[in-house]
Amino acid sequence: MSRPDSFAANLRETFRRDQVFGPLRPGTRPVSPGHLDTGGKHILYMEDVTVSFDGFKALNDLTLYIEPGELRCIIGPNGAGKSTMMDVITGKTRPDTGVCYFGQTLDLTAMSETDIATAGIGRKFQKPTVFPEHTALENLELAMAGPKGTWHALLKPVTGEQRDWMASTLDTVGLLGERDRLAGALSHGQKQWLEIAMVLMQKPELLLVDEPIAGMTRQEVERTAELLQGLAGEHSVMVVEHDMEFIRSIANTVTVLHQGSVLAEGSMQQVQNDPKVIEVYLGESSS
Amino acid sequence: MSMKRNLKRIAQVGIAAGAISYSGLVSAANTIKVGVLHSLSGTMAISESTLKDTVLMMIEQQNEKGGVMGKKLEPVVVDPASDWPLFAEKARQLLTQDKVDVIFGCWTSVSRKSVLPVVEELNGLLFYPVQYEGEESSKNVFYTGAAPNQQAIPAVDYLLNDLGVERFVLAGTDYVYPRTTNKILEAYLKSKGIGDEDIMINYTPFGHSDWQSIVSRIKEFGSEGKKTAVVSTINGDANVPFYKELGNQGIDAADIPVVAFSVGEQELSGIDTGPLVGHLAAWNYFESVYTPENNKFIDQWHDYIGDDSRVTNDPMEATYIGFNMWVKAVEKAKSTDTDNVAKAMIGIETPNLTGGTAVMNKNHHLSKPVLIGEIQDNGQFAVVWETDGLVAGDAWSDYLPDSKNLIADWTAPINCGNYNTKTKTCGGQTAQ
Amino acid sequence: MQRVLLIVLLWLGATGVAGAQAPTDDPAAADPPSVSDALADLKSRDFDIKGAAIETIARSGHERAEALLQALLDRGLVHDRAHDRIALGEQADGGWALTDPLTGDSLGQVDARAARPVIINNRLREQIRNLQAVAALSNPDSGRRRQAVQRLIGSADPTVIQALRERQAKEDNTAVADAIDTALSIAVLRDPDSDLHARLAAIDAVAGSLEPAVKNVLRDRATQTDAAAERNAAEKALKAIDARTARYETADTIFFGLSLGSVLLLAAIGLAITFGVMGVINMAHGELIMLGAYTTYVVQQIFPQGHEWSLLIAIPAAFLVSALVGIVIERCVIRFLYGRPLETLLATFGVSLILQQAVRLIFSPLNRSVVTPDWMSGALQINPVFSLTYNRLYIIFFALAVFLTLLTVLKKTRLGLQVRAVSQNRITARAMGIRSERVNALTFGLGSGIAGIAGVALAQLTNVGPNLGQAYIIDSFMVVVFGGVGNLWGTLTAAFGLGIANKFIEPLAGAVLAKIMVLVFIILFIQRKPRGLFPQRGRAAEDS
Amino acid sequence: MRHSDFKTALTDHAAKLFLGVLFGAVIIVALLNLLVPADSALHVSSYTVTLLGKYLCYALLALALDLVWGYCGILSLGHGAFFALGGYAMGMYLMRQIGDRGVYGNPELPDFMVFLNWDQLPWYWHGFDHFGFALLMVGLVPGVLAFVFGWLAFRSRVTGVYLSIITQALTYALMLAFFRNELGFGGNNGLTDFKDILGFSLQADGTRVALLLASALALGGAFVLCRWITGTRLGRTVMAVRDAESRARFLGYRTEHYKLWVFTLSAVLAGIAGALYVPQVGIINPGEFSPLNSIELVVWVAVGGRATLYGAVIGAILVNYGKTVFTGVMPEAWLFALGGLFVAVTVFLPQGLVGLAKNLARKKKTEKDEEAHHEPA
Repeated sequence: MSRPDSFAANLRETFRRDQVFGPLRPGTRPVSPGHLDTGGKHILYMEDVTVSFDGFKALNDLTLYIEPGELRCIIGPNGAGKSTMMDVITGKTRPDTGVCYFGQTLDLTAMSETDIATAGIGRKFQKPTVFPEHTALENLELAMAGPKGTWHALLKPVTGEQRDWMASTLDTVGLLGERDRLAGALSHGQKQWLEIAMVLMQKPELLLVDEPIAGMTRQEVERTAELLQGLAGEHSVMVVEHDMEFIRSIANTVTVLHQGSVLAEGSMQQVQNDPKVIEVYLGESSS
Repeated sequence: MSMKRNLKRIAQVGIAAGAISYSGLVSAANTIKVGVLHSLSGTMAISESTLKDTVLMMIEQQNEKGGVMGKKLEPVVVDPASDWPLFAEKARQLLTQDKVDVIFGCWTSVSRKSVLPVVEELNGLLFYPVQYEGEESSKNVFYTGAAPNQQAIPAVDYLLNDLGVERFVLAGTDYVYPRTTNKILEAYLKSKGIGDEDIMINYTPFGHSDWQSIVSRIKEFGSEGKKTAVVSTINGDANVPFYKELGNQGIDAADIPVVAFSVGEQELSGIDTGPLVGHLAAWNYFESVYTPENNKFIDQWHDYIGDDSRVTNDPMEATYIGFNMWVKAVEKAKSTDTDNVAKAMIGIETPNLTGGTAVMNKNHHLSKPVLIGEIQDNGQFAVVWETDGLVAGDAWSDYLPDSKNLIADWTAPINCGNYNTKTKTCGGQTAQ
Repeated sequence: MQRVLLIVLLWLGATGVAGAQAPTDDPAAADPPSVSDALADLKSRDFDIKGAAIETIARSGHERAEALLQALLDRGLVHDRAHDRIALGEQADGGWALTDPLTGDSLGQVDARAARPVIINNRLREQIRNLQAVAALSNPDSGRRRQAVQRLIGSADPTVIQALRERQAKEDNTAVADAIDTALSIAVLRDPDSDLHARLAAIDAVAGSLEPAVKNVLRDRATQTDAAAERNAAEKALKAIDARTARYETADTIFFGLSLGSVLLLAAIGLAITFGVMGVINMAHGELIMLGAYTTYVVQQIFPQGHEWSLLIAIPAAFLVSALVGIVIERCVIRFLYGRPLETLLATFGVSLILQQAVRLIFSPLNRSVVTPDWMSGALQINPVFSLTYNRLYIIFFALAVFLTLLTVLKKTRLGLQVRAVSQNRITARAMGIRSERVNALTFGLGSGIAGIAGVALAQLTNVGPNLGQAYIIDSFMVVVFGGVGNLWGTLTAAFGLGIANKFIEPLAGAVLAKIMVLVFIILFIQRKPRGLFPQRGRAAEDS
Repeated sequence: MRHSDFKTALTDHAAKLFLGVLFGAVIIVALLNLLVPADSALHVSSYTVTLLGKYLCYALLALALDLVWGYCGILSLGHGAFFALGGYAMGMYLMRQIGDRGVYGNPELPDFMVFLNWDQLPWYWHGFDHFGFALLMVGLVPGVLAFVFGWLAFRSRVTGVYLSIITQALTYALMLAFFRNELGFGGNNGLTDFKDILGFSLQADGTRVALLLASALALGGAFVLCRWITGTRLGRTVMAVRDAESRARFLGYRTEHYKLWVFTLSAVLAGIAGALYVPQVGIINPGEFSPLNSIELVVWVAVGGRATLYGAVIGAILVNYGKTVFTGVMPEAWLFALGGLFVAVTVFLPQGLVGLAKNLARKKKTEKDEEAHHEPA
């Protein structure tokens, strides 16, 4: 139920919208990964990005750069803006102000989720989202990089090497045995793996991994760590995680977010000794 | 219907739809089957279910009198559910599965139009008991309701001559009956020297419920000095809100009378008529008409339906006349065969309920008296005017350019539903 | 009107002939016919003879004359067939209790069909009313006098004009006096051989009036007169009148829009609760409205004499009935379907079919007549061209009242708090010990009950029949979706917005096109803002 | 994972069974109607033939809805509109075939135009005297409408209930529009009194049977087509969109294109169903646009079972057969039965009859297995 005062706000918001019948305007053209220009020092540029929901600032002048091939860990208490940041990068949320570039050329704030995904950014959600009514293998098939048009999907069967590729990917995440089980029937941990595998199938330049080890056993955690480190180098990887142990085991650079902006950045050592961080994290670190 | 009958019919229809004919079984039964094709559900149930009861009542009485030609009448009731394609389907079922000898049914024009090809193809017999737009005459259909010249024209004459009306609002629901009627009236009014600026035509959708703007426009139209009347062909459900709005905006019958062709006792039974006293309707029958036949009919109806508050109306009389004529015709033809009965029908006379006799003409339309009644505060009409003699139903209007040369005559030598008196040819339908 | 008086005058001129015409031909034909003869004439089928008879009764000065005319209007004057006489008839236990029209002593009881009311038609009705109006000119009550004059304005009948003149002389009430002036000025303008000065004065006198009669006579003068001065005066006056009329017409349209909007609001607001707050697509909403309407009817049947106040009982009754049915629906069907809005749509549609058919079986498919109480019928006459119909007026206020009540319920009461909590987040709410089961049932009951109340209002405007609900369900959904699901203010804005828009388009495009245009507009609008005018963030929105 | 092509879609077990039953039944009926003399107990009346034809058209319509609802999760409450548009396109052709055999004998104009004083054929009626053109329109008109509507809706991510409600508004608006006589489609009476199609009289048994066969072919063809599509990656993607749309987007799918593709195809199928329906029932009028029809259609699919294709067909035929029987036997009870069906199916049989059957079968199987286990012991 809305309050009378928000009524006025609503009214303003209604008429502020500039684009009448937005759908009628041509959207941004899809960009094939080839067009990604990683010539610069960084692959991802976020500068002075601000996002606010009804006054609350989820991101506050956030500035962050990711280098090609690096493995970056993002930590921060709940509500620090970690997920919102990923939403901005993947085009789910539009920033109020600030720029967000992928490579030198691609302005993410102007692209749709689809375009961003095609451009080479893969995302694994905090809550594992796979296609429950499809088998593990089919999930990978759907995720596989390549043309995503309707006619192509209708007329082009999967080729042999694509099959092998899927098989090997399933193998890397240890789900080869489950290839024909419905994804909905997999365990939580397995779903996490499956989703990572799907993201891999996208052949992304940049992986956003949101809390990958939630609900995983010790061994699984270790394998995840290996996997992520293995990925770094050819891909850039950005991992959001609570688990300090895990972070310590994989991280070389760590960024601490607090109240929507970068609190500290550096090696695990530096960060942990940073007084501001300690202050914020008092009691938090245990969790 | 008794459970036993239900089961029987389940079996029959089930088998029928299950695609195995059982024609042998049916024709064995030594009864005359009467099909009743009126909607018992859906929007038209309001009007049509009453006619179903009327037919059943007539059948019951006839059977008490010993049936027809010594055979009992057996009603076959189906529900086309106010769904027009379903009318055609059910008509086909009645004629091919149940092998009925005659069908009493339909209310709306579209339902009749939907059934028409079926009865013609299967050479059935349909009695259609509702006032309609004319422009039709089929070998297989008998129209016992009023044609436009038995309702609209006399009503307008009354407005012109007795009330001295000089301005007309033709308000109707947007479907074929009002369209045609209004076209006929427009032509007629022009022929009487009414100018374009004095005729306002307005159409509204079915079940229109918000009449504020239209009524206020009518009010304005009527306030410009000349005596004004509204000729309403507004259909069914839309009438209640229309009349309520009239009442509330204080349009008094004495200032702007409304004469309606689709509002009878039954429609009024759904309205608080206090504010409507003096508004008019034109029909061939009113419940308030004081004749022995009518009193008897009303009493029988109340007994049959077990509710003294149920009113009678014009389509019921039309059904009554049609049924009696069919009985007479069958006895005259000594057979229920469609062609013989149809032949016998022409010229048949039966008493109507308003004290005269109805005659079936060569064009399959009736000759009936035309009455104009004013709404009273008890939901009845008081007759304020009636034609001296009978008016013969006119299948093809003389006021429409395309049909003024057409006549219908189902006797030799013409034997045609739309015979062009100019070219001396029988057009359309029967040309195949 | 004119023709009536013509007849009357002719008849007065040749009483003898008329007497001879009269069915009872008595030797005393030469004298002016007595009231009893006139009464006898009423048996005739010929309305001219009846008209003459009425004139006679009115002029007879008989002490019961007024009463007789009134009885004639009220169908209280009957023709007793058995004794072939006219008598005063009271409908009493299935028959007529007759009394003598002149003496008033009882003539005993006859059965319903033995006596028929004397039939009069519009012409006679108008004639009687005018006669009564002339009589009422000397009524002590100034209000009655004014009505009488209003009625007589525009009449060209010399006797009437005469009566008005006489009255004008001794009239002390200014309002009445002004009305009489207008009437007489019109008479002057109508009178072919009145002189120019008198006419100019008359035009000057009526210039301010919005009476249609004034407008018409001015138009006639403007076209017919050959005196330039008069033409100009008339045209000037006409312009002024038209300008004012135009303004009032806009006001009219807005009122119509508000009234349509209030109906939409009433129909949609219950849905805004069940759909908006609970995310349940209740296709049976229309039938809950219908139940409310039928409750109104039943209540009126229970209190046959209480039309004036039975509505006040109907409102809570309708609320309870619909609310109970709503709760039953929630308990038996919907609670299995939470989080599956599309399934609730199908199931409740089934429920709506069942409810309709049930009503058909219980009340028959025929429409039921709901009597409008006097205080709700008629219109608030602000001036001759602008009036607000009472029923619409009350319904606008009623709708707003319901809206505000609901708002306070949701804001202030414990239930409201819980409802909002559940609507925000079911799980957390349950964790906080809110029994969401109970809250759901009550919320749904609340929404349904309001639908019932809407039914009470609609029963005053439209058919009370099995199809009542269907007519409103789609519009209701449009309003809720357009306004923004789960946002009562949105619903309010949407309802009145669409209502007024509709009423402004209607005169240009016609009723059907107007409706279509509004629908298409909504469809396009939803494309642009899928969450409606005032989007709501929260569970209801996420679910759908 | 199989990527089915037409061959597999035609030859796999379910398809064989379905097509076998369908054509078997239709051909038997056809023969019994044409060859067996009318007085024989085995004769099938033309009433039954048209009835069956009608059922098949409804089945095709249901199939079309199942494609969007069952596989793509779009609950369209406006599919009746596409059905009706296809019907009108065919109706217009049939009207043109009447020629000068109308009651007014006007060679140029249909009767309703004559008595509405139209002096010439409106432009959009031109071309409909050619069967080919009419057929083209049968697919094109619903297709284009669906495409435009879907493009707008899916681009701006109108989903779930909102989509259902505006599809309902769409068909409602169309109904009001077609009721208007000015529109030139015969207003409330619609188009009727058809004489013949391609020169064959619509009243001849032969024509009826031919139309029945045509309906069967259309249904069978559509069934195979849908099975093929749902078997391909397209089909899997569409289902993925149904289950987790945003996930699909983050994988780089333009989900709106997939929805639009399926929605349009479904609309075309609905149009074809309408086109076959009209010559068999002999009338098309705005009533077909009524939102109630569209909702009833949804229930056919729900009863049969979503996302199974043949479930939709079974549902459509069963419900309509029930309707025929009930409205003949105890009309008062029909709405109760239908309403009850709505509730019962949605609450107790979310998977529909097919789902029920599957569960029973599974139970049986498990029981068997257990027995099998016990025996050796």
